[in-house]
Amino acid sequence: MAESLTTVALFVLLASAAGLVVVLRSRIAIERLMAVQLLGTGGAATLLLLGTASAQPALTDVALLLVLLSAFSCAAFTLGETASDEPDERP
Amino acid sequence: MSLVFDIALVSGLIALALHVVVGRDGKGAIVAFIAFGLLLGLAWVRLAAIDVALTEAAIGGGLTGMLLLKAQAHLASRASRATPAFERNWHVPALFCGAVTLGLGYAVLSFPHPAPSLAREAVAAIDATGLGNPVTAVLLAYRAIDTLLEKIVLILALIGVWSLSTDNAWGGASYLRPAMVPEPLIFLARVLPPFGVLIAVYQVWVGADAPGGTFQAGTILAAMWLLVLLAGLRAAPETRLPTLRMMLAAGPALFILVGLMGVAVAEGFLSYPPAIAKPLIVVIEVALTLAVGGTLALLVSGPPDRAPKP
Amino acid sequence: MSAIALTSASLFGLCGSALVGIGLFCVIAHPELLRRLVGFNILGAGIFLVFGAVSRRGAAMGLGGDPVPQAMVITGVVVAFAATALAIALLRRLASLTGTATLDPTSPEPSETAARSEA
Amino acid sequence: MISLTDGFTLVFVAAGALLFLAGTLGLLRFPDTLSRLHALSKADSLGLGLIVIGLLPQMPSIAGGIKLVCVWLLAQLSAATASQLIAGIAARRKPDA
Repeated sequence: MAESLTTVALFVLLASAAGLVVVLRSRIAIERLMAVQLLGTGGAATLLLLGTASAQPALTDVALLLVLLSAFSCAAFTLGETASDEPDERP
Repeated sequence: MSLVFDIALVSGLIALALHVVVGRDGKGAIVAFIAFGLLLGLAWVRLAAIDVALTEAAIGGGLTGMLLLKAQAHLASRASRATPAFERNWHVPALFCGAVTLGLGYAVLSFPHPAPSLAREAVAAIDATGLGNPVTAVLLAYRAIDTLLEKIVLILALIGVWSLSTDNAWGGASYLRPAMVPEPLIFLARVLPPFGVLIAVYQVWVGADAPGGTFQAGTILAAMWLLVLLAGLRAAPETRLPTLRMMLAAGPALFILVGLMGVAVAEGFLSYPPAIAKPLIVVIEVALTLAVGGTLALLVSGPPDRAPKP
Repeated sequence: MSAIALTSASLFGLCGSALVGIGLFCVIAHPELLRRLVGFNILGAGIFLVFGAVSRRGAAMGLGGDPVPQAMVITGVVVAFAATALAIALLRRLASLTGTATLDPTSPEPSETAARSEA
Repeated sequence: MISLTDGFTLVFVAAGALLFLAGTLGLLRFPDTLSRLHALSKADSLGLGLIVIGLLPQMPSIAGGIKLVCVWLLAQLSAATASQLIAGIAARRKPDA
């Protein structure tokens, strides 16, 4: 059971990593912010799976923190959004 | 299977770090760094250091990211926009850094073979502190002097940041609210802080016996406060307020007071009388959490940039 | 089991040394000062990971790792944050005084910059 | 022989993991920012929810289960508002693109 949960955790991590590559390579500045949200949710799912696989309930706390702070970082991104007139599309 | 997992994690970390270095756009690099911090939290979990994972996720994935984004927004509006390229002879530092990496990697691979460990000693003495989490015991009992000095470093850094304000803004407040606050941000700033405060209290509470503790809780409190300031729901306090300064100093001051009390009734500075060791540690933890939260939030807000109201 | 734990610890130790190299390169060579600060944080993360490998190898007494390096890393993370905050305040002051956030004395034309980064 | 609870867990957890993959595919395939955002936040939230449901029977205590549900609720809240924020910025930028 532990082994299969770890496998699923690896799968979720890889799926999130693939999404991360797509998002970070995007030419649109705002799409890169999705990386934070992606890792917040994907990381939380990975942590919950790992925590159950290794019977460490404290990992749930890390997952909680990850979700909380990814929301915070998304909010922090609005700083300077109105001030900067950075072009959206880069050639 | 778990080794495959670790390899995936490590390659993700290195790829993100490379992206930060070679990425052309500054904001994208900072977002990649935030993602790096979140992923690093996972790496610390794999190293069975959950206390560190909590701290790293909170600081690396949260507060440092906000600090950098804020600086980026400020610089982008002021400094020249053109990003200069790397120096032509970037190969020399690259070779040097490669050599450093190789040397360090060699050192990692040739660590001594029964690994030295203080885990035995840390566990053997833990009953005297009444705590269940050895990391908290190290931080607040065995090596309390480190934690005390670290608090003082935080205060010194804050004094340094404040001193960089202009003359007429000294003692004023720093301005965090963006020119236009989107509606969802206000919603988030209303709804998230109660959860955050709850999680922070929980972290302090479980920190005695399970992973968690003052730094993590203080960081969460700082993040929540910054969220409220960011949405403009509350104004940032003026830095000349005596109550604010006293609150920041209260944590370390209480710590020093307890330490001096140790000289009188126990074996020396910062040694706790065994009978009341645990209550003392809990009191210090609560005071430190508030002081850490306040200091970190003010460090992120930066030097005051508005003149104090007369 | 111990063999796997050992390999995993050295893997993260090696990752830490790679991050030290990457961060150091960014600190030395990157023209943008803000990016150098990000590099400084990556460098710190690498050093902490090497500590983490040391801690993991010291697992004993039913603990997942040696608590002493872990406590040092927690202290270090917070101090690194304080240093970053101070450096950023300095950088912002520099930028508002001089209008530049780079150490490039010549300050090349934007078109030339673009051409050089394309190359 | 897998017990019934373990089978339940595996089915739900695997479904959740597949949704994470679906979210990534959506990022790859969808043409514009808003639909990619939609793919990401919807699929990932649902994936996390399924994983939480799948892990619930494995929890040793009720408190652990409650904490698990709390993670999901918080993720719902933050994903929803963060998507709104991102979408708002994207929509405001559209005219000058």
